[in-house]
Amino acid sequence: MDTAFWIISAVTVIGAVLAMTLRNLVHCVLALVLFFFGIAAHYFLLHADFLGAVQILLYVGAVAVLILFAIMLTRHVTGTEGQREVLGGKWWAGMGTAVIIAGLLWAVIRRDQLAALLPTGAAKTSVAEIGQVLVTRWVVPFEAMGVLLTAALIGAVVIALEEFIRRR
Amino acid sequence: MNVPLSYYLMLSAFLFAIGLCGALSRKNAILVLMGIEIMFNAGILNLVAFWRYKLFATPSAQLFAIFAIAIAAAESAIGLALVIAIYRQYKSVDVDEITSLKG
Amino acid sequence: MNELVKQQWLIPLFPLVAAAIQSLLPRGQRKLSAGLSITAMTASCVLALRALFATFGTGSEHEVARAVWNFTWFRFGSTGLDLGFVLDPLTAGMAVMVTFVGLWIFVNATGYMAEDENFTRFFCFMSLFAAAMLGVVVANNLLLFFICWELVGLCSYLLIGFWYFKPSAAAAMKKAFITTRIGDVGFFLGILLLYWQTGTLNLYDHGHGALEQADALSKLAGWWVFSMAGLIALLLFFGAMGKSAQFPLHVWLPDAMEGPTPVSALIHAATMVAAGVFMVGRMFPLFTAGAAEGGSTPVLDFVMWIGCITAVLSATIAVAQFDIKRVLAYSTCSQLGYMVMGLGAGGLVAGQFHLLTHAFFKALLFLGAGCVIIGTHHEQDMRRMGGLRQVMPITFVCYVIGSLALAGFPLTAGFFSKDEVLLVTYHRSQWAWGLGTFAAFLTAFYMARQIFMVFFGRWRGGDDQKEQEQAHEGGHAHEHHEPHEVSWNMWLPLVVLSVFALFMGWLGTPWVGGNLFQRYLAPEEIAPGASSLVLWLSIGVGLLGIVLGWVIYGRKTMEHATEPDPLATMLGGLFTLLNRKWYIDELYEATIIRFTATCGVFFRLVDKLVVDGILHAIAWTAWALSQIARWAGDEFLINGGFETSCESVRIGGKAFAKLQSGRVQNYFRVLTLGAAILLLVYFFA
Amino acid sequence: MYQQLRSAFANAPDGVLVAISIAGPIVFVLAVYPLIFAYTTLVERKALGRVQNRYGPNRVGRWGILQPIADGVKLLIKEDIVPRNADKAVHFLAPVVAVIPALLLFAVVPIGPELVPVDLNIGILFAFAISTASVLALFMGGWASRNKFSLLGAMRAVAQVVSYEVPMVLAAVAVVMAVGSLSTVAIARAQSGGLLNVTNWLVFRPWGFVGFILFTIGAMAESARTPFDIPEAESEIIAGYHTEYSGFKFALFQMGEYLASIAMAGITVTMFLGGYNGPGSGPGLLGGLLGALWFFVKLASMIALNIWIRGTWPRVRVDQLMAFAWKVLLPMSLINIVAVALWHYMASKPLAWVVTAVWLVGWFILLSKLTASERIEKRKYRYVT
Repeated sequence: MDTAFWIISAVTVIGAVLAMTLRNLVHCVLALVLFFFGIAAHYFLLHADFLGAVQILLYVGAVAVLILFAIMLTRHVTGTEGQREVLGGKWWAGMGTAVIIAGLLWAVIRRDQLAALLPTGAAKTSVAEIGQVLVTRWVVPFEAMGVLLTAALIGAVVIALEEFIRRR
Repeated sequence: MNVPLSYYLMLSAFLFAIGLCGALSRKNAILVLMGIEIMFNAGILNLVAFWRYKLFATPSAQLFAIFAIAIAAAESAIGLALVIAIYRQYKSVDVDEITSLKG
Repeated sequence: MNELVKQQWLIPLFPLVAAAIQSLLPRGQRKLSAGLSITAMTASCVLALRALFATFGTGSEHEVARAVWNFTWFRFGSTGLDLGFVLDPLTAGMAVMVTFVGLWIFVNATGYMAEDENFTRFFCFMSLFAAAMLGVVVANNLLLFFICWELVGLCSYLLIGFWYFKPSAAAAMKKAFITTRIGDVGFFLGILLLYWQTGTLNLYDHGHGALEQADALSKLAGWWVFSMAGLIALLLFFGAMGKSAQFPLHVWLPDAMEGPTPVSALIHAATMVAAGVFMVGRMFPLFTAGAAEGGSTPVLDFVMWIGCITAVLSATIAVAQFDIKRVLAYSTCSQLGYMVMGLGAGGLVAGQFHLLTHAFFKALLFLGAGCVIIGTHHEQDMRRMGGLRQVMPITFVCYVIGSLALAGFPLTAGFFSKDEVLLVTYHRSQWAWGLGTFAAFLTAFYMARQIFMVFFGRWRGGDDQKEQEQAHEGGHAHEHHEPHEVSWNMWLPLVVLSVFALFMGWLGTPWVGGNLFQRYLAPEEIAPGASSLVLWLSIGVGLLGIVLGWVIYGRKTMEHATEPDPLATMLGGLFTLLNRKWYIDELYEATIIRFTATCGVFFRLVDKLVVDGILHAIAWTAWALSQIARWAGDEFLINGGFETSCESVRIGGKAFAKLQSGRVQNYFRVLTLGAAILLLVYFFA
Repeated sequence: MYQQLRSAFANAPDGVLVAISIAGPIVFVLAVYPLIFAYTTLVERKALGRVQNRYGPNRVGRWGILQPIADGVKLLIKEDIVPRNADKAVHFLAPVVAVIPALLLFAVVPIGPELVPVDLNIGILFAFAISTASVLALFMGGWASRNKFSLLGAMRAVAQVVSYEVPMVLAAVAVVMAVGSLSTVAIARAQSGGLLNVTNWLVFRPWGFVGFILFTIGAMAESARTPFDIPEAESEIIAGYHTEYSGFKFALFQMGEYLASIAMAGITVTMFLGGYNGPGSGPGLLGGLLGALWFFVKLASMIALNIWIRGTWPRVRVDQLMAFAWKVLLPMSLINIVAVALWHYMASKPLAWVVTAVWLVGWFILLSKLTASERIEKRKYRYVT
């Protein structure tokens, strides 16, 4: 079973690295999709089936497509950056910060005794249970989430449509 | 399935760093957003791992993940809409060129 | 009564709900929205009356009956935050006053705002205003108190700036908001200190409430001459100074005139300024804690003198104003000074009683002024009025009654309450009493001046050049400028209120059954021994003021709007000084700019330290030190370092702006570094 | 039936059992459904031929029975052309990505009592998640071939699929609410019983019927079949995203599409048409076989319905397409969910039947009034009388 973990992790990491390093934007998105699938696979591995399905449905089905649309609407269709520099100014600073963060997290995790924890028994949470708590104990956050999503939807439409509205 | 929790934490820390790296150093705004998405996912992976290793009260732990995913979705929608609007304005999505807010 | 207190929250609820509904109403729904406000107010009034009757006769000989109802709002960890409501004579009386006066103000507003296109928005704000004030009244918890308190401030902000398209109104709204906010800082600090000391924010909680621990607090050492209780009381009083416009912070109140007149009435009579005085009354145990029987405490003296200064200062200013509403505004200031002075002199009853009576006749006066303004087609300058006696008789009569009450004419409401205040003060400090009496004289004088300028003589409205031109271009503009009596829904409230302005005083006179009001509100308080000197002197100065007013303004009324005020010819420079309000605003201009300037330098130091390493930092520090030295030395003393400070603000702002490079990733990077630092802390902690 | 199968292999060693239990479903899915796909193409061509008043393929074998094989061989040996400046890798990956999700979909379709490749407790959700992934294939194909028409087709396809996903999922939500489980097996089981195992099919409830229609339309649009085949509208954009594909890659694309639509049909059957339930179906070997029979009969009828519609209906315009999705299907599906709630909370089912029916019909009429476009009056000819 460890092997499953290692394989999936390898896929996920490769997807992430490619998504962040490739020159061609569309390739980046495809790599990102790979990464999303990897994460979903991890969820399945962790017995969180529902989350895995949601992950695919939402990220692959929605977010990735959204990003693709954004690329199509903003870049030259081939999605290549041309010969232009892909790295922004002060990129070394970014890399440095990332490395520092990674090292610190690593150190913290290494030190934490919780980290040695091994899975005990099966943590099963049926969809029904999730639904239960969602509409009983967490109903207020749930509603707030609904409001947030609606607001985001309307906001996105308004922002993106601004120009057409002006044209009318 | 008997990998210790630390593996998952390490993995998500690593992914987080990768996303951060990209978000901080890439030039294209869309890629920055993608990096942020990666960071989001790394965090959510942590939550699920905690749930699996029974550090949270089940099943509420999964709800954290669900809420986080929903927020990430909203964030990406707004972010991309903004990118498109910015592109209309500047004819560019290069985060180094969009500096008209400089004091 | 213990059951009734559980329904106290209903009193603010009705206006709140009304406001909520009105905020959703379309603009056209004028009748509906006005109806909503008035209905809600009536409902709250009925509830308040029920509470009032419930409190009658429940108190014992030496203590008032008080029912409280606290519940936990939310709790984090072991400690939680409570909210609570209280029902005691103070609350009940205030609630009835606010709802009743507010009700009639609403009725009048329907007429005043009749042709405003934001009618519904206006009533939405008004209802919210009333709801917030009622919340303040029924709160038994400093947190709830503070929330409603700030809501009151917000609503006043919204309403003063209701005609925000007028730059003056916009400025006034900001001024009111910021000025009161300054006071609220003190208030908030007081709350924090209280919570820190007592661990609770409930005022009364069966022995564990904050006020019930006042004596214990007074044992603790506070700061300077103040005990801990005194210190807290002092900080809280700053809030009151802001809200009810006491001397250093009184500047916002006259500018609040920019709002529609019903708003002024509401602010000046029932809600906003009353909140401050009510707060002092509510927190009275803290103020008196540690005082000997009938004795005083440092903070009480402070309060008294602040009130005294305000009373006299603003009374003098009121003498020299021409805007009909400004005169009333400054008179409000000085009356508030009276209340605070009475409270400071240890007379809870006196202060609250004057608050109640004043609410009635000041609301009456403002509504009357509103009627005059409407009747004369939005004319506010008293010099361009006059002779309204014939054209608007009802308004005239009511207005005169209000003025008499305010001037403390014998046997009117104002007479009794003011007399009581003076009496209490007399027993505490002769000086303050003398000044108060002088203020009373001024009050009578400027009210007489106003009456004679507005209602007597000939109608001077048409004199102005501008108006003539209007008359020429607008065809029917001429008769349009003739004053006329206002509609019934505007004068009805005047009549009702004037009845109270006449007879309400009898509640609080020692002649009828030994001061019912005191026995009701605070039986434990020892009534000040009556003094014929005080009584006759206050009557005398009142009459004297009226007579003097008649001599100067009444005998020979102004003929032309342009001709100078007779008093100005008499006093000359002093008059302009008063007219310019002692130049207090200008003073603040200078000081506040200086303050911001120092802030600018400070910020520049900070961010330079952050941005360009130690080396620059040292240099800047040296420079800034030299700057500060320069102020402290010559410029601060000599020419106030005015332009240098402005200059330094500019430089500071520039340096500060460098932080904002406009590059997203820079911000992101800094963010991440912060996270890294946090991680480090976590790692090594 | 599962028990019978178990007992049949009772004396086999465990390793073999495990191997069979793993390999069996895979082999089944990989063998049966592609076959169905192959003959669907044949049937479709013949049926369309009839509709268009001509014979379909009738040369290869009797009634052209071997036509699919011939097609397969032909496409296999055909030259595979890749445009010069196409994005090679993606261009190659796209068809593969197109087929895999379609095949995965079948994993959760129960074909008989206890006969399902995988019994996921989130079956329906899994199906939707996988089906969304097919969007990427279309996009990859269209984008990689560096061809305006391909890209246009791809974008159209993506937009269409994404927007028809919503009413589809919501229509499914109605069923999930009623049954109280996401598992396809549970859903199928919930529809057994009743008169002849028929009356409990969800399609026989008002909301079930509406959901069935919504879902069918959504499925049709999602697998880009006429009348929703905007993405490959020959008249406008040559062949959409697979313009630049030839040979076996093209075949894979076709296969992906058909498999997807077949799988959607299977899920429709499972959710609304009672799955394997029918007269005589139930536990036991015979019942199981009957159930499987019923399932495939229903599947065939759904495919026939698809073909029929394709042969009959004209293609809709893009704006009509979107408007239909957002202005009609989406509100209707939301209303449908409310109907399910009503149904759930009303004790007497006949009453609930009437109430929900009234509710849905009323809303439908209202919606059609609201979203009715201006009616097109008869064209006037100026010169012809």
